[in-house]
Amino acid sequence: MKNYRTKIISNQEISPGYFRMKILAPDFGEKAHPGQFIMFRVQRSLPPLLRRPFGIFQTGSLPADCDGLPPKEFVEIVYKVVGSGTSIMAELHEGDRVELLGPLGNGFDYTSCEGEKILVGGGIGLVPLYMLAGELIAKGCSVRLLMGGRTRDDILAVTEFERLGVETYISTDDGSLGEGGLVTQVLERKLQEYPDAEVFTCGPMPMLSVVHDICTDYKVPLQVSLEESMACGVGACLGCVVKGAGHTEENPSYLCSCKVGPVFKSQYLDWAALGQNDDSCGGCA
Amino acid sequence: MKNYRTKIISNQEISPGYFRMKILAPDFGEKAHPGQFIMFRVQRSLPPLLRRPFGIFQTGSLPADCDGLPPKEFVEIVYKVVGSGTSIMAELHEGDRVELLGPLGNGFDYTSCEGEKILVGGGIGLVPLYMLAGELIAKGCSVRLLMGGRTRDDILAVTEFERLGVETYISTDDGSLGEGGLVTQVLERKLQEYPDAEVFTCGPMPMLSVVHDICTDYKVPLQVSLEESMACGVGACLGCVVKGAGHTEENPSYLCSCKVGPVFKSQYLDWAALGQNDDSCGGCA
Amino acid sequence: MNELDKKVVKRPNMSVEIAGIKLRNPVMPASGTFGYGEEYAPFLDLEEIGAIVTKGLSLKPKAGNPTPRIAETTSGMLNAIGLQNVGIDAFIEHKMPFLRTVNTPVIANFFGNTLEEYGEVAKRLNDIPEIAAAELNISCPNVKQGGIVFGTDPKAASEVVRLVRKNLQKPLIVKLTPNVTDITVVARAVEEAGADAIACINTLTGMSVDIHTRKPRIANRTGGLSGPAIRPVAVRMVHQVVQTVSVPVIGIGGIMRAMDALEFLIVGASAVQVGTANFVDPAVMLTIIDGIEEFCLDEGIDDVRQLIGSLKL
Amino acid sequence: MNELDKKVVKRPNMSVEIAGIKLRNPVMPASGTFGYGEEYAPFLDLEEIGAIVTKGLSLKPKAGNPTPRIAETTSGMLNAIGLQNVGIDAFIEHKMPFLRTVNTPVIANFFGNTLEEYGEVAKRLNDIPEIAAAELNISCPNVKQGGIVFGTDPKAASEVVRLVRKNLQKPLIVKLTPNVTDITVVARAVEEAGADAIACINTLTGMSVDIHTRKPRIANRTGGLSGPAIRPVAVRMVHQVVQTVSVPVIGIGGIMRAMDALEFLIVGASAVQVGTANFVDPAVMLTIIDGIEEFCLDEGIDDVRQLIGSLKL
Ligand SMILES: Cc1cc2nc3c(=O)[nH]c(=O)nc-3n(C[C@H](O)[C@H](O)[C@H](O)COP(=O)(O)OP(=O)(O)OC[C@H]3O[C@@H](n4cnc5c(N)ncnc54)[C@H](O)[C@@H]3O)c2cc1C
Ligand SMILES: Cc1cc2nc3c(=O)[nH]c(=O)nc-3n(C[C@H](O)[C@H](O)[C@H](O)COP(=O)(O)OP(=O)(O)OC[C@H]3O[C@@H](n4cnc5c(N)ncnc54)[C@H](O)[C@@H]3O)c2cc1C
Ligand SMILES: Cc1cc2nc3c(=O)[nH]c(=O)nc-3n(C[C@H](O)[C@H](O)[C@H](O)COP(=O)(O)O)c2cc1C
Ligand SMILES: Cc1cc2nc3c(=O)[nH]c(=O)nc-3n(C[C@H](O)[C@H](O)[C@H](O)COP(=O)(O)O)c2cc1C
Ligand code: FES
Ligand code: FES
Repeated sequence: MKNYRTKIISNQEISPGYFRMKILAPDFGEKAHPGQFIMFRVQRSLPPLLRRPFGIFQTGSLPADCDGLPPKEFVEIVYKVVGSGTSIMAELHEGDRVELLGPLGNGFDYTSCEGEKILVGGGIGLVPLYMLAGELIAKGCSVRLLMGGRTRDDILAVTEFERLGVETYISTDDGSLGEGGLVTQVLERKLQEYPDAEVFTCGPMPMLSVVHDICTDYKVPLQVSLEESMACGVGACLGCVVKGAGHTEENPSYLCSCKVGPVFKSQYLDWAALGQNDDSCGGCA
Repeated sequence: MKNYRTKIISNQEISPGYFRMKILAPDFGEKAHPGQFIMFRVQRSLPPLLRRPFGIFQTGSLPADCDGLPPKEFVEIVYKVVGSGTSIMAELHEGDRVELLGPLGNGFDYTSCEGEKILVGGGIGLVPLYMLAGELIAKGCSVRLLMGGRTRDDILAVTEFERLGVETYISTDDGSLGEGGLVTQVLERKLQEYPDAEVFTCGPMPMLSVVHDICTDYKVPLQVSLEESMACGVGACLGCVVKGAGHTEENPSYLCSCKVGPVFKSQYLDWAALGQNDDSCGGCA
Repeated sequence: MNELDKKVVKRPNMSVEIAGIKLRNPVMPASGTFGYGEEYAPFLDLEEIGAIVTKGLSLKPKAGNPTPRIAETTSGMLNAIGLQNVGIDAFIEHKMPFLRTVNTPVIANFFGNTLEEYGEVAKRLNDIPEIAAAELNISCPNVKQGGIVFGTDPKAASEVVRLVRKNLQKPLIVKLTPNVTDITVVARAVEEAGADAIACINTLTGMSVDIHTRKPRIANRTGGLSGPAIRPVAVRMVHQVVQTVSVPVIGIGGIMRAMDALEFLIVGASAVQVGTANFVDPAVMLTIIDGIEEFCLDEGIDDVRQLIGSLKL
Repeated sequence: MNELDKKVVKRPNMSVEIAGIKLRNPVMPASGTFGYGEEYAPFLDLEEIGAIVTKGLSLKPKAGNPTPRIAETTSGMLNAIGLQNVGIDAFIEHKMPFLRTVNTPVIANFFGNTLEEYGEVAKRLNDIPEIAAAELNISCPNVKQGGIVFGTDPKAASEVVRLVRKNLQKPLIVKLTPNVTDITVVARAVEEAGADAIACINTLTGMSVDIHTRKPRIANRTGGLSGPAIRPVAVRMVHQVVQTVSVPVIGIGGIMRAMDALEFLIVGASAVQVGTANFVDPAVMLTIIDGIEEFCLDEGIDDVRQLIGSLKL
C-alpha cells in the first residue's frame, strides 16, 4: 500500500453515466486482492477536498511500447457519476495527473473451491466481483454471477465476465435486459439448486439486506462488501465504521470498514443497524 | 455593461509568463472605452471564489467563418500569471466556458489632441494603453509611448503599438532591451522636450508615484490607472476604495476605484497614502 | 421530470412572509453585498427578488477602514469595509429616489456606534414610508462601552433591541453575529426585547497573512469571513436559533446555489440572504430562485413554505 | 534561487521547543487525524516529523457516535466521530509498543467525560515514560454538569486544567475550542491554571443537510468543521492568543501547504498541527516541512524560530 502520484492511461464512458479508468500504477497488481479498494485524488487543487474510494476492477499491464520501454502496469476502476467528485473524474483525460492510495482494506476471502461460488452484484457493485471472479476461475472454482440493475444500462461488463468463463444470469427491474425482477429472486433459485454454495455480494444496501436474509435462511456463508463514507481510508479517522454483530449501546462494537472491511463475513455485521442506513447510495466494493 | 456567459476564442503565451486571451463577446466593443476593465470568472467551479479584474487590451471582430455565420466579436485581455486565478487561466483552451462582466469603470479622458500625448506603461501596465493609443491615433493625436519593464520579457506588444503609428521608447531595468534604467528617466527627458504634453500612465505603484511627482514638477496633466483588490467590480462592496486628495481622518474621502476609477486624474488622489501601499502588485488598468 | 411533465404541473407558491412583510419569494441580498440596489440593476430585474437589503446605514456618513479591505481565502473572503456608508441623510436624498421606482420591499440595514445612535437611526427610518422593514446589525462595537460588540453580549443586545423597538414603527429584523459561544442565548434575548424576525449569520472574524510581506492581508488586520467556507457554521446556527425562538429566521452564510438555500429552508429559515455569491455571479439570486422552484416541482411540493423546517431528525 | 545557489547555503535550523520538549521541526499531526501513528507509517517516515499526536484517549474505551460520521463541505469536512478510542489501557498495551520503536516525541491527546475522569487519565499517562507530553482536549461536554462544554467556560476550563496539572508529571498542552465569544479569556484562564502550552483551534461546530432525504448529513446532526475553510478563523484566534499569553502556542486549522503553516508561525505559533490535510495527502507533512525550509532559504533565514511572531503590524 502506497501513494501513487501518477497519470491516467485512459478514461472511457462504457455505459451512460458509467466510466472505466485505467491508471498507471507500477507494482500495484502484485499487491492487490479482489475486494480491496483505492483512495483516489481527483485533482491536486480543490474541490473536492477528500479523496474518493473506489473498488479495484482489475489490474494488469499494457504491452510494451514500440519505443522499447517496459510494459505499463495499471489499476483499473469502474465508476458511476453521482456527485461532485465523479463529475470531475468524468472530464479527465489520458495523461492527466492524479493520485491514488492503495491497495487498501481487506478483500474477499476464498481459500477452497468447495461448492459453487455465487457472486451477486447490483449496479456498480459488480466492480469488485470481476477481479474476484477471475481469481476464483483461476483456482478452478465453478463461478456463477448474478447481475442485477435497474435497467440494461446498469449491467456492466457482461462480456468481460463471460470471457472469464463465468456463468452469468442477468436481471433488471424493468426487464430491459435479462429477466425482469430482482436479482435476489435469482439468488433464491440458485441456492435451491446449489445448497452448498458460498455467496459473495456487493451492491446497494437494500439488496445486500435481502441477500443476507436469503443466505441466512439457506444457511450458506456470505461475504459482503460495504460502502461507507471515508475520509482517510487507512484506519486513522474512524469515520467509516459499521456496527458489528452484537453491538449494543452499553457494549458497542464498531468496525472500521476501510481497515477490517470493506469486505465482511456477513455474520460479523449488525444487520438491523445496516438496514436502517437507507441513505446508503448504490454501488460498493 | 453586462454579464457574458461565453467562450474562449484563443489563449496564447506571448512572452514568458504573459498570456493573451481572446474571448467571444458580442456588442462588447461598441460599449468599451480605453481604460475600462472586465471582471473575469475563471471557471464555474471553485477556486477561485472571486472574479479577477483585467484591463481591456482591445476589442474587435474575427472575420466571418466560411460557414457564413456573422463575424465573431471579441474582447481581448493580456495577463501575467501571478497567483491562483491567473495560473488556472493559463491552462484554459479555445472553447472553454468562462464569464465576464463589463465593460466596467471609468476609462481615460481624452477630448482634444492639443499637445503631445505621452503614455507611460510599466510591465502589464501597458495593457490599457494599447486601446488608448489606438483611439488617440484615430483622433489624429501625436502619441509617444514609454515602455518600461524589468527585463525584455516584460516589454509587451511592441509591434502592435508600432503598427498603430505610435512612437515607442523602451527601457528595461537590466538593459536587456532598449536603454538601461527606469522609464521615468525617459519621461523626464520627454517632458523637457514637450512641456505642453499630457501624460497617461499605468504600472506598478512605485513607478506611478514617480510619474506623478515628475508631472507635478513639470506641471503637466496626468491620468493614472490604479489597481486595487476588487470583489464586485460594480461599486457594491466598497472593497476597492482609494483615498482621495484631501482625505483626512476627520474628513475622510474614499473613492471607489471600480466605479469612479480605475482611471483617475492624478490631482484627485491622495498620493501620500497611495505611496505607502507598497504591497501593490505590478500591472494595472 | 421531462419538459412535458413540467408544463402540466402547477407552479408552486413561492411567497413567504417575514415579520409581517410579504415577499414574492424567499431570496434577497445580504447587506453590504448589494450596494443600495442600483449597482446591480443592470444585471438582474430587481422586481424578481424577494426584497432589497441596503448596505448598513448610520446616522452620519462613515468613511470605513483603510485599504486593502478585502482578501480571498479558500472558498471564502475576508472583508473589513468598516461599514462605509453615505449616512441616513444622503441615503434618503440620493438612494431612495431610485429604490422608490422598484416594486420590491426595501429592508434598511442599519447600525450605530453607541446605543443612542442606534435609537436615532431607527427614528429616522420611520420617515421613509417606502422602507418595508429595518434590519438591525448588532455586530458593531459599542464605542462608549470600550468597544465590546453589542451582539456578543446578551444584555447589550437586549438593550439596543429594546431601544430600537421603542423608536421604530416598522417591522424589526435583528441580525446576529456568529462570533459567540451560544447563539441561542443572544437569539432569545433579542426575541424577548422585541425582534420581529432574526437574521443570521453575519461574518465570522478571521485573519490572513501575506507570508512574503509578513503583513496582514487586510489593513484592519482582522476581517469578516464570508462565502461557502462558512456555510456549515451558518446552517448549524440557524438550526439552533429556529429551535429556540418563535419569530421567523432569515438564513445567511455561504449560499451560492439553490441547494444551499434549500439547506437553510429545510432547517427552518423562512427566507435566505445571498451575500458573497453576488460578486461571483451578479444574477445568482435569479438562478437560486429558479432552482428552488424547480426543486419544489421535482418533489411535488406546491408551496415553498412546506419546505421550511421540514428537517427530518 | 537556482539549484546551485541553494547548495552553498547552510540549511536553516528547523528545531523548536514547546513546553520543554524539543522537536526536530515545528510540524506534527493534529489529534484524531493520524490514528495512533502506525496507520500512516507506510506513507511517511515518522522520524521526519516534529512529533506524533495520538487520537484522543479516555479512561475507558469509547465507542463513538453512530454513522454517518463524516461529510464533505465546501473546502472543509464535518466530523462527529464521537471521540471513539481504545481507552488508555488498550493504548498502553497495543499502541505503545509500536510508538516505542519510533524516535519521535509522542504527545498523548486525552479527555474525560467528567472532571474526575480527566484527572484519572492524566495520572495514567505518568506511567508511560515514552509519552513526551499530554495534550488536554477541553472541547468535550461535561457529562455531570449538564453537558456544557468545558472549554467554552473559563471557570470550568480553569478547573479541569488545574486538576490535570496537579495529577500530571509531564508537560501539559491545553487545546482550545474556537466556539467561544472571546478565546483570549479561556486562553488566559488555562495559562493561569498551569498550561505549559496552548494548542488552537479544535473544530468549529457546523451542520449540513441532504436536501433530498432532508436529514442531517451526519447522524449526530452537528459535527466539527475542519479543513482549509476554517483557516482564517484559526489564524485570527492564534494571533489573539499569542498576544494574550506568554506560553508557546501551537497553531491548528486548515493547514494544507507550507504557506499555510508559515501564516501560523508568522502570527506567532511556535509549532503547527496538520489535520484534515493528512487525509488528502498522507505524506503532506513532509511536503510542508520541506516547504518551510525552502522558504527560510529563499528569505535568507537561518533559524525557523526567527519566523515565529515576525508579523509586521
Ligand atoms: C470501499 C468503497 C468502494 C467503492 N467502489 C466504488 C466503485 O468501484 N465504483 C463506484 O462508482 N463507486 C464506488 N464507491 C462509491 C464511491 O466512493 C462514491 O460514489 C464516490 O465517492 C462519490 O463521490 P462524488 O464526489 O461523486 O459524490 P458526492 O456525493 O459529491 O460526494 C460527497 C462525499 O460523500 C462520499 N460519498 C458519496 N457517495 C458515496 C458512496 N456511495 N460511498 C461512499 N462514500 C460516498 C464521497 O466520497 C464524498 O466524501 C465505493 C465506495 C467505497 C466506500
Ligand atoms: C482595474 C484592474 C485592471 C487590471 N488589469 C490587469 C491586466 O490587464 N493584466 C493583468 O495581468 N493584471 C491586471 N490586473 C491585476 C489582476 O487583477 C491580478 O493580477 C489578478 O487578479 C491576480 O489574480 P491571481 O488569482 O492570479 O492572484 P492571487 O494573488 O492568487 O489573487 C488573490 C486575490 O488578490 C487579488 N489580486 C492579486 N493581485 C492583484 C492586483 N495586482 N490587482 C488587483 N487585485 C489583485 C485577486 O483579484 C484575488 O482577489 C488588474 C487589476 C485591476 C484592479
Ligand atoms: C463586503 C461585505 C460587506 C458587508 N457589509 C455588511 C453590512 O454593512 N451590514 C451587515 O449587517 N452585514 C454586512 N455584511 C455581511 C453579509 O451581509 C452577510 O451576513 C455575510 O457576508 C455572510 O453571507 P455570505 O456568506 O452569503 O456572504 C457584509 C459582507 C461583505 C462580504
Ligand atoms: C476526523 C477527525 C477527528 C478528530 N479527533 C480529535 C480528537 O480526538 N481530539 C482532538 O483534540 N481533536 C480532534 N480533531 C480536531 C483536529 O485535531 C484539529 O484540531 C481540527 O481538525 C482542525 O485542524 P485541520 O483543519 O487541520 O483538520 C479531529 C478532527 C478530525 C477531522
Ligand atoms: S476512512 Fe478513516 S478510518 Fe476508515
Ligand atoms: S470592487 Fe466592489 S466596490 Fe469596487
